[in-house]
Amino acid sequence: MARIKKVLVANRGEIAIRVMRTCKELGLSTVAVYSEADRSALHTRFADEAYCVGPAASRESYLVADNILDAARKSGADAIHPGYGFLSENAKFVRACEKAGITFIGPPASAMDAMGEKTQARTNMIKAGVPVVPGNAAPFVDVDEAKAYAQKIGFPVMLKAAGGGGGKGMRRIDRMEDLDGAWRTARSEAMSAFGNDAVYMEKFLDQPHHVEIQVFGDTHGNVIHLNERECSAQRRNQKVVEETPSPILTPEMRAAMGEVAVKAAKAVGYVGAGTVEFLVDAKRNFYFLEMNTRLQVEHPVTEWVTGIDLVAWQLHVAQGGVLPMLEPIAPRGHAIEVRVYAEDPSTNFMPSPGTISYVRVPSGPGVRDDSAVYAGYRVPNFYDPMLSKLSVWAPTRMEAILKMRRALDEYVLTGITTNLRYLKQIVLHPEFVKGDYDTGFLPREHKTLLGEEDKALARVSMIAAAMRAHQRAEKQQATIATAQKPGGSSHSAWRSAGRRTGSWKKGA
Amino acid sequence: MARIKKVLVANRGEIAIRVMRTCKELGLSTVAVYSEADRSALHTRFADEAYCVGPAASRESYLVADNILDAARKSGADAIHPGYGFLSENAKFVRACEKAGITFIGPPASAMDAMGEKTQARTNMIKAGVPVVPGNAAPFVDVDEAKAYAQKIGFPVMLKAAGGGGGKGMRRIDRMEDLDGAWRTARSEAMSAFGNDAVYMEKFLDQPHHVEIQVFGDTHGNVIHLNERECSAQRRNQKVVEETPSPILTPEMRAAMGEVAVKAAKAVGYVGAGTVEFLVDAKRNFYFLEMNTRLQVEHPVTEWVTGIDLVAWQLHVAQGGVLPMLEPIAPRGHAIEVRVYAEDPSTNFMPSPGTISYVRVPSGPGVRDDSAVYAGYRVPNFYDPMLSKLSVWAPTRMEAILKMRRALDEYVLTGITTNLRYLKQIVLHPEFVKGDYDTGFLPREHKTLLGEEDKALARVSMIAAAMRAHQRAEKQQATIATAQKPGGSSHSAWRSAGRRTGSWKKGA
Amino acid sequence: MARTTKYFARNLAHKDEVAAELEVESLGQGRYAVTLEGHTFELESLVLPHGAVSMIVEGQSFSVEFDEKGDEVGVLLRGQLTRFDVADERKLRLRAATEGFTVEGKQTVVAPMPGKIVKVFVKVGDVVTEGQGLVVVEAMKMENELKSPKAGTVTQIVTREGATVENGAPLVVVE
Amino acid sequence: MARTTKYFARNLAHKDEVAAELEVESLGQGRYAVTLEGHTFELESLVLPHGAVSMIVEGQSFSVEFDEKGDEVGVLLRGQLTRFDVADERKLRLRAATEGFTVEGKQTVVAPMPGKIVKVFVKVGDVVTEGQGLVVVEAMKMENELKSPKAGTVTQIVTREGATVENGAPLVVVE
Repeated sequence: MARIKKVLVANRGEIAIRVMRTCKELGLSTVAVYSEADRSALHTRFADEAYCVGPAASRESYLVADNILDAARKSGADAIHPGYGFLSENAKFVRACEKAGITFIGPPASAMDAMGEKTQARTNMIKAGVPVVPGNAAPFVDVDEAKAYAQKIGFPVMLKAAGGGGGKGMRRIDRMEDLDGAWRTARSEAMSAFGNDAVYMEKFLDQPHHVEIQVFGDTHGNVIHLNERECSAQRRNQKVVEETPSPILTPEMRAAMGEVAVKAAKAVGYVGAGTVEFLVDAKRNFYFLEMNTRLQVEHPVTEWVTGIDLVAWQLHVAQGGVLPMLEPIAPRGHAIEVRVYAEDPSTNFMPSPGTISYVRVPSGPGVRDDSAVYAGYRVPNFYDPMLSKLSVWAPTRMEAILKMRRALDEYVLTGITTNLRYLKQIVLHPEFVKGDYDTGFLPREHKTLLGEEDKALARVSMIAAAMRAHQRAEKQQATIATAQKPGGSSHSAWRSAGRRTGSWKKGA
Repeated sequence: MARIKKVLVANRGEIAIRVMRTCKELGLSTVAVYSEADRSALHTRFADEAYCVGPAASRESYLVADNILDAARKSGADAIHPGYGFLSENAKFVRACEKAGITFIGPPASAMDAMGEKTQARTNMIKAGVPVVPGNAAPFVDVDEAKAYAQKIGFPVMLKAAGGGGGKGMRRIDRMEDLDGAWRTARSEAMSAFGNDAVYMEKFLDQPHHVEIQVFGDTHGNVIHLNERECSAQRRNQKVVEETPSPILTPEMRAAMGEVAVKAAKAVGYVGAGTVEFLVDAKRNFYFLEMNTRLQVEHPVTEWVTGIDLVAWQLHVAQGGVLPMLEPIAPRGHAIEVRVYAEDPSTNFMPSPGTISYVRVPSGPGVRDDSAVYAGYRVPNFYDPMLSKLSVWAPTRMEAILKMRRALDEYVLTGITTNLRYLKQIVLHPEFVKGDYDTGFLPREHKTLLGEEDKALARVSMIAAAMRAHQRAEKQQATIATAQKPGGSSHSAWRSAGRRTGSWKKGA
Repeated sequence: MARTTKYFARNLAHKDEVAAELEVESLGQGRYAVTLEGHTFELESLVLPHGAVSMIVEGQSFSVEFDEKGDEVGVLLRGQLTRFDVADERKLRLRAATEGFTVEGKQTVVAPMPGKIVKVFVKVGDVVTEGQGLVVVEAMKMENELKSPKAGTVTQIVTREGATVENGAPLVVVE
Repeated sequence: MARTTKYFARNLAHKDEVAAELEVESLGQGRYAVTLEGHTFELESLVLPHGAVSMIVEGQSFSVEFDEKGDEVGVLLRGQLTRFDVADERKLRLRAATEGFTVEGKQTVVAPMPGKIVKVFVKVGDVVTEGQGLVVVEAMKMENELKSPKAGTVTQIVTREGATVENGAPLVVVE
């Protein structure tokens, strides 16, 4: 395979930056694509080259394969890294890249086909002898079929997008009455996220653990696994905190799940970075959930404990290289990642786009920040509200938890509402600290996690608020004083200032 | 020993932040001290508590033991961490802490006495059977004695401060004519850095390597070494780039030097973190240079390859804990640190204090930034001009070099002159890449390291400069247009604007 | 203006609490004496370049970020955001005068964030129950169903499907 | 003001080079056409909140920081700082008019950074050689000896030991 020299990253925000960082280390030129809403985004400025691919809506820009390929041609890029989301699991796009003679950094289209459509993937896995969660074999034709199926397997059920994962187009349904609404929003969300509104249903396992295995394949038929990630801390069916090693896994379970994951990947001729997701029930049985045929958001924790740069491996494998190691690697120490979102946990995680007035990210020993924010950046309201992936490493899990607390305390990001405090509440919650938390953890403990007011801090805050009000008044006063001086300002300014002074005098 | 609950950090800037980070992880309260010039410094804001210890000059604030102890008493701190520099190697201060019933986080006063006065330390080491660099046995009484000694051992010689290390009060002298000037500036610098202007002389080894061994002792008589750091990249006798492992060390040499370092530390009853510095000549003979009885600036590279938090170990040992490991640990991968300074390499590294207008530090996989800067921060001109210690880790040395290049490219720090580009030139220089560079490297290659102008970038820069001039003119024009509108601004503003317009028209 | 001013501050998280009274005195050079419930705190403040304030209160060091909207001040301090309604006596009087304008019984559902209206489920005249879905706003790839805050009748719809709305824009009025 | 303006820019690192001529045309919405040596570059610029400019020139993306002092513009681009003297025709004419004021032969040694004068080695009337130490400035714990730029006589000393000086302050004049 030809040597890659210039990489177009068909994504935005922090993952685009993440991928470009490795490209730059390897001496590869980088090309960004950006929507009209992302002209000021950091990834647009971070790359060596940047091309606009359409209006703000992703369906008209980041999801338009032709526009991406146009930018690749214009820039002379010889490879495309899709990041995650957008076109990363779109087999048609992979074929279009092939046709255009551009290396797609990811699995072959055939592996995507086999895993991408979630109901088909389940069928393939059953064939390969991999245990799967009970559910239906093909997307529903209409809501009535979904209702009938739900009736059959019994509530609670999960309605899921057949076209892709990542929590998009996914709804838990507890009662028949809620099915209509969930059907509507899940399909519309699925369409906007994957360009495919097909949905299917799975039996909702009662508070399982979500544990996934990182796998890696090369074009020479080698597939290995790089241990697990525990991803059970989820809100709105989306991961918020991930860690490795999983506190519930024994070495035997790790070996068994790793073996199954490798089997699954091999069954579809997998090449590159992929993740096999499992649900683990209370009895520690594990079931195949889906395979994400791309780099995962939470890949940094795996990088921390293995010392591997997964993006560098992706590039290596995409150029026909043999995997740098062929045996499983024992994890070293412990890593935790949290996803910092522009959202308000107290209003059901409502997104909170807006302008960041100030940011200072934590650093120092064992802290990594993958973000694409800067002071003055306006977080657009068209895309995923993730601001940063903050990850830490320490020799032991408890030390990693304490380091994460420190890092979260240190994170200053103002101007918009974030979930920083909520994240801190999660990692310090006794259930998390104990290490045995399932996917029901965050919803169940929601109220506790919002956190009680620290009375002492609230008291100091009130003093600060009064001081601030006073400072403002002083400043106003100073302006007035200047205005009243001869030569200070114009007559009309003086007049309005005079009015204000009068009132203040009365108030004082 | 009593459990430490509150730590006063008797230092400023990035090292104060570094120490506080670990304290926060361990759940210890932190107390900052600050001079009047450091009210807005990050460490003052980072700590839980902050006390002013005097005016800007360190001799009147950070070096005044009584003021530091007063702050400790006021805050109820039960321990003091000195960082490096300032009072960190001051045995009197250690005794004063003892007397005040406050734990000093560092070696006992006796070990400091034995190593702190550099000529005494040399005598002690000779006694312990450690090889030392040829030099005199006691500080000079006057410049004539120095001249006579230089005559005896022959030029080049090094004039060095007896009171402390770190490149302060140190001058290389090649000719007798230069001795007077060097005597003057070295002593005055030594006085301001250590409160002690005694100097002594050593034979200047011809372009040796500077390799140091990190040692650690506990109160139970255990001393281990944590491998070496290669610190030969020096400008003005001060380290600029450090790495571990040293590219010139064989496992045998590492073991031999480690053994000597442990012997040296044991000879003086060492407790806590310390560094034994060696000069290594072209034949790979090594000589004891000095022992730094404190945490070293370049400690992060050791932390990267060992996974140890050295500050956490310092706190552990200070509370009577046994060293967590008693055997040497094999380094994992490779780490490099560069020191980002507010200085201009092209004018002999002239310091460049001033106000930082914008900063964005690099992050992502394998990058650590220890700094205390922020946008809007005014770097005061009273202290060391170091802005940040940037360190990286990668599995191999070459990958670490490429990662450092990426990180330096990513570092945005504007408003003041920095050595960022110079640092990049260093790590990409063939001699550095090859790995066999000695202390003569930076002075010898100075011109090359300043870097040639990239013509293509200069061309784009010129275009940018013209665009900027035009934008300014446009803005001015817009202001004028507003002023000319009815109700825009006052009459006099309009008049001066009119004048300007006239000129512009002529010019256009 | 007198150097000492009285302020009334109410923690907006405590709905039923009365406002606390604080007296602020300027001591010059960023120093203030603030009296709350009989205790006077001496504090020293430094306004940082980006608008935040470094505050040292009796040795304690705080970095404070403010989020101000009129008299509402959000104070972010060591990760905790507390919102206050702060007013001096003059402003309190002004408010008393305009209080009559607030309308009871009528509830306006507003956009909780900037976004796009992808669905409007109701029309004027519809009778709705509390919690019934009214509209769906899409922002940042998440769809959010806005529910009726009370049982009542839809009296006004001030948006339409496909519309782009700003934060706080009124969407549906239920009476 | 015409939409197209002519500028003259000189790279200050190249002492003997003549100024290049650039033509800048505003195309609106942050877009410009800049002509240099017969080639016209289309560029699109966006001023960022902290004053830097993101510039896309024929697909190439640059983050540019400017350091402006009068007509001198420092351009920091991908780690390289290049300083230019930029002027339009009007300014060039103005400069021609004031050029007579620059004095030849006289050299003023100025403080290269803010700091404290710890030593003055010379006095008025002293004859000095090129490279001879004149004063020592202490800044950031480093002492820096300032040397005479030429052989000559000290005609003026405008500082004293112990003085605190700002960046660029004149210290000693050698003629």
